Amino acid sequence: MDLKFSDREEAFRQEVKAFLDEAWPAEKRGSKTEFTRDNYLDWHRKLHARGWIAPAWPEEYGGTGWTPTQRYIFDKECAAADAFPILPFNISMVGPVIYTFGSDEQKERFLPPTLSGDIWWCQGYSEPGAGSDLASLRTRAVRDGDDYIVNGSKTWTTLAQYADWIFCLVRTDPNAGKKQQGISFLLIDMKSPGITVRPIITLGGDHEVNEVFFENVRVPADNLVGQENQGWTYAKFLLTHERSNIAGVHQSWRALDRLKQIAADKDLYGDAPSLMEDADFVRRIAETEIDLTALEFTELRALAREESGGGMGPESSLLKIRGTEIQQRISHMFLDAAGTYGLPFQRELGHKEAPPSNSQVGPDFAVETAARYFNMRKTTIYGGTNEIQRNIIAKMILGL
Amino acid sequence: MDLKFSDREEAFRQEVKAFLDEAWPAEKRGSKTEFTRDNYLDWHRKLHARGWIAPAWPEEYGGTGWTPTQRYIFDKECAAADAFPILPFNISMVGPVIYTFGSDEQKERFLPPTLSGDIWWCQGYSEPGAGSDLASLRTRAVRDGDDYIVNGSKTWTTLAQYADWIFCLVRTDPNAGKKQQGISFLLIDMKSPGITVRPIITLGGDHEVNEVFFENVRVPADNLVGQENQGWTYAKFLLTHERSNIAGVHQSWRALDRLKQIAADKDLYGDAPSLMEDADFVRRIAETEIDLTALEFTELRALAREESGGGMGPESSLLKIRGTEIQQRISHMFLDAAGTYGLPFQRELGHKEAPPSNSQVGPDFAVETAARYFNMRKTTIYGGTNEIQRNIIAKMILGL
Amino acid sequence: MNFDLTDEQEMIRESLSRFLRDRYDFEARGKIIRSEAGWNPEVWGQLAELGLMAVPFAEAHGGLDGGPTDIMVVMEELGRALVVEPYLPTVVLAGSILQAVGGTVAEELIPQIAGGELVMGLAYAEPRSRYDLFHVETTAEKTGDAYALAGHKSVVLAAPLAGRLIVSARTDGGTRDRDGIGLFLVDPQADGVTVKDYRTIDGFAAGDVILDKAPATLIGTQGEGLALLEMAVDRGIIACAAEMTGLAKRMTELTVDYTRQREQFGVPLSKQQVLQHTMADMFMAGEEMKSMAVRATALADADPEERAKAAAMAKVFIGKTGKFVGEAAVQLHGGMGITEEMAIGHYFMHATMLDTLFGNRDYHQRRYEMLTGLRKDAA
Amino acid sequence: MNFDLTDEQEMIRESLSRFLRDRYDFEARGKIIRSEAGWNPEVWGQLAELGLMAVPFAEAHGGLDGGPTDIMVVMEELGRALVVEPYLPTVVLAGSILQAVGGTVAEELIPQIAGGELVMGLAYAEPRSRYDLFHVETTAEKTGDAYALAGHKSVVLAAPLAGRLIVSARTDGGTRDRDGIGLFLVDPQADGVTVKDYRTIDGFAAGDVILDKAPATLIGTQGEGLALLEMAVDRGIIACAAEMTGLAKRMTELTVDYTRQREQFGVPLSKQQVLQHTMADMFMAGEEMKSMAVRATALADADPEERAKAAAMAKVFIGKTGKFVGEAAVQLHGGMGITEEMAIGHYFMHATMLDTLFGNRDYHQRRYEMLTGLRKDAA
Repeated sequence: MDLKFSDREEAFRQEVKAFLDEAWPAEKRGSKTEFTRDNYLDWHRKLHARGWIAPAWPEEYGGTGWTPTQRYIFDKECAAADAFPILPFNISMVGPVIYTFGSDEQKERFLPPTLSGDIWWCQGYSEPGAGSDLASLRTRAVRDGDDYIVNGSKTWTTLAQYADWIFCLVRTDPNAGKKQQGISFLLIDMKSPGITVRPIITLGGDHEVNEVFFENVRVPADNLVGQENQGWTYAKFLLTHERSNIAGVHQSWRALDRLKQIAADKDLYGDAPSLMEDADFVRRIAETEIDLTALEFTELRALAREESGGGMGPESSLLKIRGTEIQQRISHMFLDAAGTYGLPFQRELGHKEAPPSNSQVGPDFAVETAARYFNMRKTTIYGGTNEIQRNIIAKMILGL
Repeated sequence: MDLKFSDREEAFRQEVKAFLDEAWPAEKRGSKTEFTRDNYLDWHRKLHARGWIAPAWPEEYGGTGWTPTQRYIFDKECAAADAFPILPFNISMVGPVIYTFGSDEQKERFLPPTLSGDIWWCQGYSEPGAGSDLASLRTRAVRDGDDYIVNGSKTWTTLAQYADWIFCLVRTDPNAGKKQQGISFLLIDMKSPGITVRPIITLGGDHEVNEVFFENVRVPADNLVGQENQGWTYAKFLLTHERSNIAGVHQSWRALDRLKQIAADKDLYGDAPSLMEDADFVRRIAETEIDLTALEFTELRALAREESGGGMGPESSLLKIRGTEIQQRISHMFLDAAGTYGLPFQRELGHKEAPPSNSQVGPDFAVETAARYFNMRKTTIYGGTNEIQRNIIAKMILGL
Repeated sequence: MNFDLTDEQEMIRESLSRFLRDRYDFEARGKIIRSEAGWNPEVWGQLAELGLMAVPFAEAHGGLDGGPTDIMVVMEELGRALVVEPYLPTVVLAGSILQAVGGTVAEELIPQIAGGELVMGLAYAEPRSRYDLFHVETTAEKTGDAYALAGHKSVVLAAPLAGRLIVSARTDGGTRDRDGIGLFLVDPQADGVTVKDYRTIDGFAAGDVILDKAPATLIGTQGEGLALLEMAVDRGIIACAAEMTGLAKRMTELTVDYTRQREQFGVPLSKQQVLQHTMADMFMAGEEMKSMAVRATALADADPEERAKAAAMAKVFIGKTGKFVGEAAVQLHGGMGITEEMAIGHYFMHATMLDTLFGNRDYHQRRYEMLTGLRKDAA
Repeated sequence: MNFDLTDEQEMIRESLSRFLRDRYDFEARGKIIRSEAGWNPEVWGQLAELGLMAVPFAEAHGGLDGGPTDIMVVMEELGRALVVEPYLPTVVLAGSILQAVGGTVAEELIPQIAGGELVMGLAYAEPRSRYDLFHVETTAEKTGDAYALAGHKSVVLAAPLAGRLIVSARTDGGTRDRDGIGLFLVDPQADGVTVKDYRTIDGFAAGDVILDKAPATLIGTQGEGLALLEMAVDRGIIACAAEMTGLAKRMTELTVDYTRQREQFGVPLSKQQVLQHTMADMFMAGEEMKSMAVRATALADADPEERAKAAAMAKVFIGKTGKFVGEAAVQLHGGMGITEEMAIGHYFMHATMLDTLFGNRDYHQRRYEMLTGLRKDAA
């Protein structure tokens, strides 16, 4: 047992750091780069140019051939530099489905733009009213000559407003016995006539998710991935495929660092004692650091098992549960640090549901704290609620 | 709305205090009186002599006619004086069943010694392997002339080793449709041939509960309470009857007082800072005081509803859940206060299961802390686990 | 002991509850919080007609001679309906101070409040004061009988709607001295007053108030404003405890309803034992919160130390349990819980902000420890 | 990074695990803890034959040249079987000090430990020291080359069984000074030494040691004992983290088994979703505990500050999660869980005591805050 990084791993870390200093320099760090379509794509393309956009892919399709430990180091350094986390839709979701189950023609057509960012994918899984019961989907795709005609709707579609294409689960055989049967995996151009996108505004005013409606949308049958009615297999593959950084450990460490800086920033407190002189706040930080350390080493142990071929499996539920619990705790500490200045709504959101925002008050860091705390509630809901993750542990690991 | 005690209530409090100063004077307080059969009966008899042993009973059977608020005051003052809480078996359990469902002959025969303490009752409800599923009981009573012949066993029988009589649920009709049917309520003399008592030693070495075995025990049919096969009705009546002080609020306040004294006792710390100078310990005390205040006023509101005829009902589950959670927290704080001296086992228990205890070390208060913490785990298990109490709230109050 | 409401109190509760059901549903509220004004003066007038603004004031000032219990009844109902109209700053915060000060200022302003004509705000916080009421950097300079204020007041509820503000400012002493603080009446329309207005994230109109030689009138005794301020803020906290109770009970109802309707894997969510237990815990939290609100209300008129202890306790408790109930309610609503489209998220946001308002859980926990002597140090 | 055990370590685990399954089941253990002696020298000898006592020591002293990882493997297995034999005080606590000191004392004693012939104890706590290792009231007076100790040492594990004790005593400085503390070798049979022996509530032989002009030999450098003591206790803590992992995993297994067998209302308890989630949380706690044990083990040989931080962190974490797992296991066993008749209660008792041993959760949380500079004050 040896928990030190090897010389080779240490050299790799230096390589990553050097890349980040150039591609994501200091002036972009510290939440100074707003998340927009262009800013995100700029970063995506820099990683792509360096050949690092899809570390976990097989090398023949554009992967890096890194060990899980290298990926861990890469993720950690990127988080320490405040770089945008890579969105899962292209790299962890549709890409692996296409290179695993797609036709050669599909691989050739879709993989390069998926890697380069020329296609921005979004995910068409959830449907209104279905919640975590994904397989109960009702969006229909009916074969009509060389096309499918798609009718229905998808929801919680993250960043659909930016997307070029959507990968969808659709029902192609409504008469199949079990609800998991008769589902197909379809790639759909978002510019197809009959598609409309309705923004869903979340607490604090963010527009991150959408509902996507399909009304007689014509989709070439060439866009079917794999076999008709076998979509559930690919969907399950996708759900269990990429677990790297599922716990968000690196982002949480980085957030704690920022929180400690804020809590010690004398300018914010003047003659009053700073938050770092408040024993209760210090205790909360220390507890979180200790819990985060336990989580980090649990993830490292899981990565090591993966590296030695053991696979991750249902243990990933542990990482998801604990990771999201800690992210939520940290977002609450930020809110507490903002104090009264957590209350004002002063974000420029540019959509009609947002209440009027007229003035800028309080310290910069405080502006987003409440909205972020609200937004982080999603982490224990999306991707299978934490209740469902506990069901999985009980069933799959403990055999209950 | 007026939360002050009325002049009449204030006068009553003084009356109770005066009684306690005489019946349970200072030299008995502060855990200085060991719980033994004789010590307990001495206290029971003093209350009986004063006419205060059964405040909640109807006056015709020996009750005091107090309002719920008076009973609250009485309980609070008794706890503040460290007096033994009155055991439920005579006063809250079998007594009310007898005066509600018993024959005139049974009332005459049993109520006076039940009040006076001349009969010490124990409860024969739970059976091995049944847990909270009381109705699944298997102890049989078969009619034979003027007697029943009882065979079977009961468990978790508190202080059976002291008891003169046991009130038992027995199955008189094994062929009844539902398991709740065919059960009868029988009074059995513990001196009857065929009864044996096996001690159950709990964590920390206490002998508080027992298993009671019945082997062809002959019980006169006169000792059947109410109708044959209707016992479940009486059992349910008993379970929902007496809820006074179910939360143990007064005992918890008293325990917190003692804990604060200990934590501030300079003799225990010498040159080292006392526990009351430890911000984390202080925070835990303060949190518990605040939670206990919330519970106390929830109990007072429930008592007021009872007083105005609203009845307590399933809200008593709340009092049980929160009360036991707080009792357990306090017992853990005592253990933490004892520090290293929580470890030594140095109790004289006088039974063979106890490990050898050779030496007396550390402060007096520390001796019982670990055993008490272990023992308090029972509070969330006995009387319907806290899980079952939450089921009750979900079903009976929220209609889920 | 007696926990019963009087017939008059039951009447207030019923008429207010009926009015809000009819006129202040989720949709109506949505329009108000997205409007430029951020409140609905018509609703305000109707609430005044119901007698709401007059509740705690003396009959001589056009009031109904009510007490803390009446405020509790009102606040719990306002909480249930998530009302953003400025009742707390006007009637509870400013109203408590005016009533305590009495004299001509009370005679002039209370009838206007009671009649629904005047909205007020209490400007006590500052950018670096955190939750310490005694931390006052704003200065009050006396010239003749008049004062001129200079400083920056943070997050003043109702500031953009108010006809008058009560402002804490220092005539004497250092930034964090308990002495030397006065309370001043300021007209926000006057020269030297700038209101940087915004909406709070939970939908309330508020603003920062910048004072630059702003003309002001002293109310109460010079240098002794802190006691009044503490009283008003404790009253505000106690009112919030009742409001949080309303929020919590409504969140529990909404969650019970939602989980009964919503099926997953062919079964209503409400049949999952884990969710049942969470809802049982939500119910318990609501009941205990109510108990704390009742207790603090009963001590709202007690001596300052008892009142302060009761308020601190209640604030700790509603902060903790309000967070629990809000988070649980959102979690059980799943994705729908975090959209602006369902009421539950708005309850959750307001419950969260009520923890921050007047000082969060940690702050009042510390305050309780100091007030009870459990903690001796000043840190 | 590499979390793998070596083949030798896997072998130790397997042979120890097999031995304990065969020879140290619940019944066998029960006989030991109720015996007058409180341990089983025969078992001790067999464990020594397996090489257990030799694990961390140098080959020159008859050891196996193992390291902290080997100790981790051993302690986790000892935890799984709830072994009360004095491995921790002898091999980990005293062993660490002897190894670090080296010289003639190591040459004399380590071979005896490695051979299973010598049990030792470390006497560091005092009645008023709470968990502060530097709080030493016991004095050491020098006369010629010899020392005479006077004082009272609390709750010394294995004291009644030990052939030698290592005792902290002060040659210099005030009660709570970090300097002036020495470590001394004491023969508990000597004049001037009284061992007030007892059993800990979780079944371990221990005692208070009263020293009255007890003859003693200094080991290490006079006045610089604290660093050695801190090292040994941190090693002890790290060993306990592994032991707690063994306890937690075993408690989870026992609870899973019990709830699957036990029916209530006609259904196995294991089918109740609320209990399933509790067991999922127990599983997670065990996994995370293991991670903390692994991490602390990897830092057991690091510089004192890193080692101390890792030990403090691990102790906080196993204190918190061990309490959770123990309480949950008992709760899910229902009434049976709190009797002495089932193993689960004994695991719970030992898990509870491991939180107290070497300092509880609050203490090490504070220590972590000080070591990391999060907290500046000394309070």
